[in-house]
Amino acid sequence: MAFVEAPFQSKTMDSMVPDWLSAEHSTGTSIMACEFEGGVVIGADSRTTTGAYIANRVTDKLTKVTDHIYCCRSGSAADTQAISDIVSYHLAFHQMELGEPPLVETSANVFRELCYNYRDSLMAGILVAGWDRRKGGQVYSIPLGGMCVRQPIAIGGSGSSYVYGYVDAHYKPNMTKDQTIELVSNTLSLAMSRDGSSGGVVRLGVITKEGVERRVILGNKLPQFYEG
Amino acid sequence: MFRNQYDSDVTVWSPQGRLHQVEYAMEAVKQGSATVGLKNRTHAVLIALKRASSELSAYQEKIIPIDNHMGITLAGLTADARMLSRYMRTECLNYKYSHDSVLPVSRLITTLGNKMQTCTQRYDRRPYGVGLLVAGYDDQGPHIFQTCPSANYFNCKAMALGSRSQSARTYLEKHLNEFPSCDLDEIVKHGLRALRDTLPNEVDLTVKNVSIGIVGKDVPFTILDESATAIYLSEIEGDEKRSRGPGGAAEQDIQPPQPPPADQGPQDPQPAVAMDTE
Amino acid sequence: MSILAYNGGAIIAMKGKNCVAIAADRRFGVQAQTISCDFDKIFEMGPHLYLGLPGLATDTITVMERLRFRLNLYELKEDRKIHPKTFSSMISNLLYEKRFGPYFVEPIVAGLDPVTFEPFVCNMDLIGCPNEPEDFVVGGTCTEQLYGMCEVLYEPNLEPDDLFETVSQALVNACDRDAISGWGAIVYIIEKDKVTIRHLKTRMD
Amino acid sequence: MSSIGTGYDLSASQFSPDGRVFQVEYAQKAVENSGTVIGLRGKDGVVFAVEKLVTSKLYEPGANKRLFNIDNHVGMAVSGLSSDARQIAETARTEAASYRAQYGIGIPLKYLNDRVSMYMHAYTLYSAVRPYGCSVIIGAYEADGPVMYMIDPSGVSYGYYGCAIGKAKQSAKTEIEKLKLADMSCKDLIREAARIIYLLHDELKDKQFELEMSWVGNHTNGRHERVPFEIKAEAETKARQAMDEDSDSDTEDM
Amino acid sequence: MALLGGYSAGSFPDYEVQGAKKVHFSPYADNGGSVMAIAGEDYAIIAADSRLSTGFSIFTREQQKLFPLSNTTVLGCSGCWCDTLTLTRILQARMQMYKHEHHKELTTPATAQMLSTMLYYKRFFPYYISNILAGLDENGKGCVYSYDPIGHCERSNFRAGGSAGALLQPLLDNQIGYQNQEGVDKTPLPQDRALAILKDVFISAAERDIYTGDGIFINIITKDGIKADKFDLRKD
Amino acid sequence: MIAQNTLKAQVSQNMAFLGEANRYSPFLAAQNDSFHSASYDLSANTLVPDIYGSQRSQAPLTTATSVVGLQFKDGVVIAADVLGSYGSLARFRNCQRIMKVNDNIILGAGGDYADFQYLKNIIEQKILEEECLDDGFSLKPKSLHCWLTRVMYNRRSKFDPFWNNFIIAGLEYGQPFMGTVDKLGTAYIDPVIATGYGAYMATPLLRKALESKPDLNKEEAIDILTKAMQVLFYRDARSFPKYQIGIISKEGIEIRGPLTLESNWELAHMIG
Repeated sequence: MAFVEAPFQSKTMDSMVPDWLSAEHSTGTSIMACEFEGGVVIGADSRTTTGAYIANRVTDKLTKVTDHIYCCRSGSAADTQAISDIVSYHLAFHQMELGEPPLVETSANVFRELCYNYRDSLMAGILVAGWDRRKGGQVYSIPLGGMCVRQPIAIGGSGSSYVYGYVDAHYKPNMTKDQTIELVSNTLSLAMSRDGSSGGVVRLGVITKEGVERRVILGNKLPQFYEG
Repeated sequence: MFRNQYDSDVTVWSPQGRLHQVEYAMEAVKQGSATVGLKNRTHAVLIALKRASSELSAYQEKIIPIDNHMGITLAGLTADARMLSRYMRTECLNYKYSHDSVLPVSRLITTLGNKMQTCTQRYDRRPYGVGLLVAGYDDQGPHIFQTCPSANYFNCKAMALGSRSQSARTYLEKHLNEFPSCDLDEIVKHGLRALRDTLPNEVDLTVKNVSIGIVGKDVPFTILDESATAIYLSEIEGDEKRSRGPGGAAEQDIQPPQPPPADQGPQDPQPAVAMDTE
Repeated sequence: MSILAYNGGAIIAMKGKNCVAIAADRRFGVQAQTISCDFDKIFEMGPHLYLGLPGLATDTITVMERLRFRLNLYELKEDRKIHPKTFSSMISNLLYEKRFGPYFVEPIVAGLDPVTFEPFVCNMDLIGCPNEPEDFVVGGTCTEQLYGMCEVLYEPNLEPDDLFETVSQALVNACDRDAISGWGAIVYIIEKDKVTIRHLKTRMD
Repeated sequence: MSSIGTGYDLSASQFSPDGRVFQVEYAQKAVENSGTVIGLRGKDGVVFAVEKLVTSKLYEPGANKRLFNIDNHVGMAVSGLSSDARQIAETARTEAASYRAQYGIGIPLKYLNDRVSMYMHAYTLYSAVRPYGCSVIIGAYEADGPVMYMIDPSGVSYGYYGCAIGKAKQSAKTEIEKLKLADMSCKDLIREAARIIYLLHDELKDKQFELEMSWVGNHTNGRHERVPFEIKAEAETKARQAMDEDSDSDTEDM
Repeated sequence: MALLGGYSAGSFPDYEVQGAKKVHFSPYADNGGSVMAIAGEDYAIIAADSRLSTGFSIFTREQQKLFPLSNTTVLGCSGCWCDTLTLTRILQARMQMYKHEHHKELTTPATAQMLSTMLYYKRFFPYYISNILAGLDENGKGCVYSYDPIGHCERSNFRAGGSAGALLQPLLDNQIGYQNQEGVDKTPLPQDRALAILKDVFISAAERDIYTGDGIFINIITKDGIKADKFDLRKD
Repeated sequence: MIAQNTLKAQVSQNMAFLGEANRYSPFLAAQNDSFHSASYDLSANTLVPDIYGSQRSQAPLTTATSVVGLQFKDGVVIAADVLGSYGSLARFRNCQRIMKVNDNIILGAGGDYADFQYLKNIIEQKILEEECLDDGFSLKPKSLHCWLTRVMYNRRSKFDPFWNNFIIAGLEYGQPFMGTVDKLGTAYIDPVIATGYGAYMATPLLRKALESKPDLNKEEAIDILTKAMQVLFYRDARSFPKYQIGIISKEGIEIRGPLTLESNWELAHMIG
């Protein structure tokens, strides 16, 4: 394919061309979703990079799929955007046919279907999270290859590899909503401080029976940890 | 020309909820030479009466092997039966290719039924004008299935099709309870006697006009050769032929279907279910 | 294609009762093209010591010359005949010196001990890993065929005549299933008091 | 049916002057010639019962079922031409399978009903095909409780608490209307269903019949299953007893 | 496929497995095995070893590699096992189709020709199999057909193929074809001698070829049908 | 032609041979003569040119490691851990990959987990269809083994393999059955099977156990298999101490787990 090489490589090959002209917009990312009693909390950083250039520092990577289902996107910005557009169209239509909101499980399956069938051409790691009246808050992780598993807590994106240990250490079953929000914002802050391609603000979403409640923790208001 | 105005196409319902074209196709089965199928606990047997269309022609092939575990006989349009047999063979091969085991008889019959059904619902098709008796053996033991042009099929203990087959059915019904415990030879002889009952007085069974197909446990479907057939024929030779009354049952089903009453106003529903066989 | 199979050729050596045989085909070719039918691949290195060098023809000659040089030095220095086993070590050393730019030959040594007249056969790979089995060794472009033949035909303690027959059959039939070996064969039967050299006619296609 | 025979009743794609599509009505007639089928929806499940007429002694018992599994959780009972009905069942299965493949969960009955109705309806639109000669009842036990729909050869469908198709549908309906379906459990429904089928069976016209029964409900974990032999046998015995007790009271006819 | 950002690929899970990275995929595997067949005046013998392996691991020691196609025809296969499985399934189906269409069994020479066609049909994505077909011809004489993977077919009286083919073939030339032997009486090979040679050479092959071993399955085809036999080889 | 209408999506190549018989290729006739030489270098991949379109053999992504299986006297037991590795990251730690297919088959899978999920859905649908038919027949392990082999082979023939190894275990007419298929469609049956790393480390162990006692009972088989899992945990860097065991015998199917492996590290004191 046309632009296979990583920007660093392209720089060495043709240093005259800045990488943001040749590289694809992508959400080098930290994303996260966590179930709690009665709903889910989702979160993401806000950085979009083109090569090493920050194309957007306040991106919203939490994308609405239906009223009660959101997805957190990582991977190619174009691919994930296209996928979530297709899925939300599909589910909106399905909602009309069905006469009731689609289940989170259903929507995760539609995502999975797309990601799996086009796994060779897509670059998308997606967390699908939401609430439905059958199973309450749910999180489904659909990583690169197009598999799909439900997890009580899931992280994704390039920043996630720095915080697996943190999540393992701090996740407890049956957390309250506030505890969950705190865990998500801490985890994301840690990921953002270690991962160069994640950063900016932490965007959060709390999805419950009532719908979604969005929050933003600004870049200068993030929880602070050891930075030596 | 037409018996009534509702029998021109397979897509036309009569006011009584009948499909005359399908019923006419059922008649084609009754024109074919008779054939009998029956089974005991371990084997299923097909016995067919072959016709020669003229003095100079060979006897028609009445029994068609489908796979090692299955064979069919037909009554009605032979060419239609060939198409169906080809389909059945392909299905069996397909299944064997992808599953390394024999296609259960009932499954094949189900898919065959669905295939035949499409021909009873479309303007550009006609129903298959053939009735089949399918003998097969699978994990559930021996089976005899009957299929009809109406795309209906029946899992039978024993069955006879074709011209004057009513007498054979009468015979079969009479001896129905003996069949399961018969041995293979007995069951073949029962079949031959049943088939013989369909014959007019002046004709008798010979090695030329009878063909016998057997399938069973550890017995792949085989059509007996003339010498084996001859042995069976000689064994039933002494048996008494059924008495054939003048207005015998055999004549009954040769009659064409009841002409539907001319279309004058509403009719009471007919008692019989339109497309289920006689 | 391996450079070892550039010129083609097959060699076999086999132990018998108080005797040892070594045999080779006669072909010299360049890939599929045959150039001559009188190419020597077996060289006399002493009264009871023979060396077969299957592989790249130019290296066959070079290695043979260099070995002869070293052998002569050895015998001058020691003033005695070399033991076949010692000779094998010498070859092994020579080859390993070129570990990273090897000669493309896989030598075969056959001979009798100058003192005890024990039969000895040995072969090695192109960088000099020696192998001294109790029965036979093979080399060249049709080793598989030769192994197949030898495994079946070999018997221990064959008399010289029987050894000749066995070795010839093994070599010739193996060469018949190899496109770049054959075109005549030569068999050496080495005994205590004589060495018999026989030329075999084989099919020439 | 005064327009019968006027030539406006030969094609499904033709209206009669008084605005009817006779071919569809005739197809419905075919259903009325077939054995009675009833579906009952209680508080904790759906029960199907079928009067399957047996036309020959030579047939194996239990063959030619009129109750189908469509998916794990969906059952279908049919009346009318069984070959047509099998095609409908096949279509419904395909729909259910494709829904499952796409959405990863079992098909909601409402959705299945829409799809199958649309399919059957499509066969009432063209002269090149004929309407299906069968009616089907589909039922399932879903998260919100039991659901049941009946689809007619015209492609029209409604949800029901209790419905009947086939020969004796009128009298079956009368019987069903006597029941308080919404309060009844599957165990009770089985008995009632068996009783109704036995009651309506016309021994004079159709000699032999087999009773087929299946259910889907809470007790089957939402799976559509045939009613276990013992339970069915018990229901049948009860039904026969009821018949005997009732023998002098005349069962009403159509 | 586009990469995400300027990150030294490899250390982060989301990036180390990125898009364009291709893993080498070969549709073929070499599963070893040897087959040998000998034709006599009124019989044919075919044998194959029973080891199924890849590289240094042995899948199973009891793999039947002989496929009876009719009462007079047996096919032996070695090479890529997945191709073998497919080819033989198709062949068996084709045999049955022929039987149904022509009301008789396909003869061995006709089967041989059909196999050749089927192999050549896949000329540009071949079945990577060394096939040897043994049976009786129309006159009841034994026959052996050998193939290359893309359908070249040759009739002979004896043939060895597979991983130890090169080891075995010159031996057969010599022992059965009497090649390079003078003054021998070229009488037809009796069946017991053929069987003895066959066992001998397989034992030898197992000595030198790691892909051949564990045991051999033998089919002896005569006008009375196919007789199956088994014989142990070394199991290391 | 009737045959053409009967193609089933998954095994769609299966009737290719029907077409083959009739297919006449002019190219074939023209070129035939030049192919008489019997030597071809078939090992080169160049033989398979671009006619198959783009080569799509993607790499496996989330992967699961070995599956091991052992037959015993009247059943089969198979085991696999529950880890989905993402490269070297132990990312998904509850990826169960031993599934009950129907009342007489269990299946264990290794390799790409997304491919497994996809095939699992197809197999489940296949079983569901069969249950719908309600005709008293249920798929037998040999049939599933064969079918999976066809599916895997067809995909490898499209250069788009399912990146999996499967073990199919069950009862075939009451007898234990165990077979395996890999991504090429290489399939065989054996009383001892281990895929992936297990082929090197578990097979010798299992074979030895079976040779020394050919008629193992269920408990013995489970013990041996647990030992094998332990060895794999010690020596396979992509393994995980939580695992499942699937047992099929006349008593039915039991899938245990996720269980936790015990491990012994006392050895460490002896070093240094």
